[in-house]
Amino acid sequence: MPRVHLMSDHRRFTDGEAVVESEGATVGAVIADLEQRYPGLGEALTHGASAGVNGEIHAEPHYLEVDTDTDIYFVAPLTGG
Amino acid sequence: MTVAADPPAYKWVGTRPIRHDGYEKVIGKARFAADLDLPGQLHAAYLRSPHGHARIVSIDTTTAAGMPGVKAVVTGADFPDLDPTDPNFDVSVNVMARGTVLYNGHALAAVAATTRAEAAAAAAAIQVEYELLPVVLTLDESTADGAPLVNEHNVTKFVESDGPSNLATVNVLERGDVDAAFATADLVVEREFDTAHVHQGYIEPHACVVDVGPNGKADVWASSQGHFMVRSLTAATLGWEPSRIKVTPAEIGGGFGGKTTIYLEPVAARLSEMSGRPVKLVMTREEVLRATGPAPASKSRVKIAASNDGELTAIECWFGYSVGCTNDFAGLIGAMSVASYKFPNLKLEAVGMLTNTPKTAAYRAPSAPQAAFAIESVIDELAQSLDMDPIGLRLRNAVEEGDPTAMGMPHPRIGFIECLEALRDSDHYRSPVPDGAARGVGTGFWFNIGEQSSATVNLNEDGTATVITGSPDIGGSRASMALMAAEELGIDVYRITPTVADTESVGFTDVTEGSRATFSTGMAVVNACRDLIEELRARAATILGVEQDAVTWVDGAAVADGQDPLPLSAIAARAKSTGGPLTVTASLNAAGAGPSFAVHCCDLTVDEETGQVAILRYTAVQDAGTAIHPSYVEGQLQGGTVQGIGWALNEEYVFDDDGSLENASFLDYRIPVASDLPMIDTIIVEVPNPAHPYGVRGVGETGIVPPLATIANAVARATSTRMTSLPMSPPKILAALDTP
Amino acid sequence: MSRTHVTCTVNGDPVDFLASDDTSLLNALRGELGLTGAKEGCGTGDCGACSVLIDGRLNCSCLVFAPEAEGSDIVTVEGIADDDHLHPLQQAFLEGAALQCGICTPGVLIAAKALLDANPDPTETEIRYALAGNLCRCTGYDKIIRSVQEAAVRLKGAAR
Amino acid sequence: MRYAAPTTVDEARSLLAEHPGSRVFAGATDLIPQIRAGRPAPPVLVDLKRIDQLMTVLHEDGQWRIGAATPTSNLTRNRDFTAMFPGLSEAVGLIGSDQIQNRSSLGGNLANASPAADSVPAMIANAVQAVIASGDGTRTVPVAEIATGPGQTSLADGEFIVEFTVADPPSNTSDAYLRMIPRTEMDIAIVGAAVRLTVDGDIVTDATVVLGAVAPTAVTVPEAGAALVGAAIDAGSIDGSAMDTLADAASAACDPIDDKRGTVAYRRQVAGVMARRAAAIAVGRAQNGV
Repeated sequence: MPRVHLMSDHRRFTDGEAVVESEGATVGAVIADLEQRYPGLGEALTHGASAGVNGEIHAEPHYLEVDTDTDIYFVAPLTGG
Repeated sequence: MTVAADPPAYKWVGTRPIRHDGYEKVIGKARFAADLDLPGQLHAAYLRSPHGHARIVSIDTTTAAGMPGVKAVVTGADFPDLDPTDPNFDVSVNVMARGTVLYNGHALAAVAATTRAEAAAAAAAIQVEYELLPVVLTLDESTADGAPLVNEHNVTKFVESDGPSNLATVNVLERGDVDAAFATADLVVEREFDTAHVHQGYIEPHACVVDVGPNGKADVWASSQGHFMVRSLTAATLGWEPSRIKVTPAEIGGGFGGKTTIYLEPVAARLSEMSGRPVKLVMTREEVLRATGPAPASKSRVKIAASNDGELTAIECWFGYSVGCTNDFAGLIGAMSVASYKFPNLKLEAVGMLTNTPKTAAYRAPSAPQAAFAIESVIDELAQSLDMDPIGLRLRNAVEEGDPTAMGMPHPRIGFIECLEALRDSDHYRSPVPDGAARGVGTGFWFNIGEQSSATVNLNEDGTATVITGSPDIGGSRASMALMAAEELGIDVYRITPTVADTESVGFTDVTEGSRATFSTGMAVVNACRDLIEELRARAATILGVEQDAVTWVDGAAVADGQDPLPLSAIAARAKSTGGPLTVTASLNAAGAGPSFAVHCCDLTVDEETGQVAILRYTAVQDAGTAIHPSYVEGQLQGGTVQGIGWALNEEYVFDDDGSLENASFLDYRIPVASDLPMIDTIIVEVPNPAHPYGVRGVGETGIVPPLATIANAVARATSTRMTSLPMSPPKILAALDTP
Repeated sequence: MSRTHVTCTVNGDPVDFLASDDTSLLNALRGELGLTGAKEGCGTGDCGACSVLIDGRLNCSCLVFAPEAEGSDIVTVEGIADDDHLHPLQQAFLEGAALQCGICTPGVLIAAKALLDANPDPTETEIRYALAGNLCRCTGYDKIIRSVQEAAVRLKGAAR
Repeated sequence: MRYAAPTTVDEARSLLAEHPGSRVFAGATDLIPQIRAGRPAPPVLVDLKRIDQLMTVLHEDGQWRIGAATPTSNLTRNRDFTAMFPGLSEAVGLIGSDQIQNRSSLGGNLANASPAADSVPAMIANAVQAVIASGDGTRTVPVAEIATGPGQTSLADGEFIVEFTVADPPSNTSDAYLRMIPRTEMDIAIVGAAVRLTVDGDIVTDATVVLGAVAPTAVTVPEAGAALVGAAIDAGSIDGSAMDTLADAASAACDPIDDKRGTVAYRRQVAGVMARRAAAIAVGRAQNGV
């Protein structure tokens, strides 16, 4: 199962857990799964989070495919100057 | 100088041709937004708030509307009110105040007239009744118990909140157990720091010309870092569909992050719509300083633990940023990511607080310089306490590929260690510190970003190629696009014309920000060129009478066994007979931006009787991945460095009690002048980014991150006094030296 | 607002224009004469982007009232190249990557020309002080200074 | 607003008399920013640069006559003037960039009455006199009597400065001007210090110390000058205790403000530093006949 690494800001939904396992073949599916188990988390991850997958940060990762041993790091959105 | 472990054999990439847009710029013909005049054009001017925070009780434009030459007047009532949850809400209210002015300088009306002087006179004649509200200027005022509300529409992001507050954003990152680590540490250093608001300081004031035709479509010529951004934000502010607007990018006279948003275009558009005439709107320098930019002021606390042999074991930081009057500053995560060492225990917290000061904007690596100033100062103090070489301490702890970032995910291939080693081995670092001077070292990190880019490559009938992108060129990116295209196609770089096209002539492209243009747009160019080569091989196969698989592309020509090479120009000349125009477009949403590290070193003297700092020698080392055009890579390093020097030494916003900016001019907002500086030596380290076809990381932002601490660290060693407050202006240094 | 008829020479050409008495020479050059090479970065003489030569002397054209130009000989960035050849400063700036955004470049070129006209062999320090009135925010000045040095060498070579 | 360029002093006088509230200008380096910042525009802008007398620098009969509208770069480029008044030349050479110095003038720098005007302390230290067009004639007053406060002068309506006169300095006399600014160029002085002194062998026999930017107007500090008179010079350096007294007197004479450019404490402390350093330069020049 993909492992989801949460920022501290999002751990309030998981009772403080920093890493949770999840189901899903895409980041969007993972988020939907998390919303079921941790109400509010899916919404928080959909708006205002980017996802780091395989060393690359994706600003809009919804359809990004993941497999069972993928680590997904949800982070605050990045910007630049 | 360039340090590369294994220099790749490129023909064009890494060379230094004269930039394609340079000629127009040295003869004075390059067209910036303020250089354009349209027939029948009006000039516009703003009325801006003289108060730091006030309710607008009434605005009476009657007198102004009747003044000589006046053709149109707009106020907030002429723009739709967006829902406060709309992502463009903050931009919209900054463009034109609705109901409340949130800072001194906030626009609340504008006038279009036959001349600029008439417009300004009429704007000044608009009568406004204000109900003054409490002004919150500093982070401390904003966080104080019972602090007045800066912006009634602010809803805190990322944490649960119960109604409006001054808290904009909270980000927290943690791993391990910092408390336990501090409890058992050999050595702990903790310091508090603060920095002032600073401005990006581009020399070109914001400018645009907008012509709304009778069909309701708007032609916009604007100076910005992204004309598709101008289109979407202008449309959102006007309540229009973006496709009603065509934005043509003018040459841009510097941005540094400050032109990643809009101020003028919806105002000029509405005035043009109302008057039926083109409207030109150009800010004065005073307006630029009062009402655009700046970068946030900050306060921070940094505590780091180390073992006696120099292992960094824990870091705990709090960073506070005053993000201005609205809550759309998205840079705070950057603040917390500059802790580029293998801390097993880490707790980083960053908060954004609202203040009645101008809405902030990105400035190169937004939020990172303030944080690096604090962290790298403490690291330096640890090195002093441990009697370790400052580079040695950093090398002992520097992150490398696979180590976790502050956010947890592992670093990809990065070049921090290579940068540290390059400085350690440099002539500068190996030379003795001059008598009476002191040396400081500091480092910086920035993610860089990817985002969306498009490119079209048209092969012309004469065998030249036009490379069309949507990335405004701020610092030489057109030359980089041409170099990558020349490398791919195998033709002379001067046979390529790189251009930046309007929003109707090239695919959507995100803003030139995040050091992304050469990375992402460059990748789109490379992809387009590779598609073009496929097409050229097919055409060559037709001409040569062979299968496409039998044709390879070698050094600008199609090659098939037993036949003379068929050069690109020959294929181009036969485009019509082989299938028609040779044109290819590529678009992408780039991931895999390569993080970039920089290591700086500075020798300086401090006049202990006046507090004045003189910089004698400066070296900036940075990992570029691959330097496509080394001269412009050096230029980015040098420019970022000098902006950082200004930030460190003399730049600051000085507000009076009502939030009026007292130094809204280049006389008193003191950016460095040529005589303040030595040459800025550069060392380009090349650790290629595996996610880019030429290994590009992007170089625009990281260079501004290290100088603040680099200079503070040198000052600390020169005077035995650690400066924790920026700018380190002469009065502040002298006061610190006199404080026992 | 009174207006004044001004007759002067710009880049070798006799010109005349009508200018509001309160307008700057910079506005007149850009607006009346269409010479938009000189830029307004500040309007208060603090950035040098509007630099021009008036009777051979370096000036901020934003700090000159347009009517003051009567009878004067003005050179702008548009006028420093020969018909076929860039001025050695322009060529050195291109080769030395001394410009990034390019907004300060016209003023810097004019100030550098004023320097080299008066002092063909300036030291680095003299160049830095001569250009202290020209703000550049992109380059950190390094490549500008080097390009002025290079142009000075070439001009001396050409003069021999 | 109307622009006028008279060619005689009398013509300028008439314009000012006929159009009350009008302004004379030379370089306009302060006037234009003031108008941009919203200062009321005068009815007539009287450009003084077409009047020959105001654009002339003459050295005759042991004195210099400097036209009030002459660009300061004409002074810094004048080798004879710079040799005789190196400190005054230094001071005018600090008024802004090269661009500004091709416009700025002694008359404008003085009449604008900025407490931080660089040329003013150096003019006062050298006892420069201002010749003022007044009524139908002229009156001559010491430069020190022109500025009365920030932006305020003793010039009556319709009066303007025509030229400055300054006598050649006695032998073994020289001057120096130093200022403190945060950058190296393009700033307004936080502190300025002019010192003129005369030496006789290894003794200072006369000294004048004038400070700028530390009070509403430039201030002469007699106690600072007195501290140097009689001081011994050893290997080119003035006796340290005399220099300490000088510095203390300079600091004590300050009546500065806190503003965006500097603090009271900073100005006071650095005034002593600048005065001491300027004196050290001036004594070297006086001894070496520079």
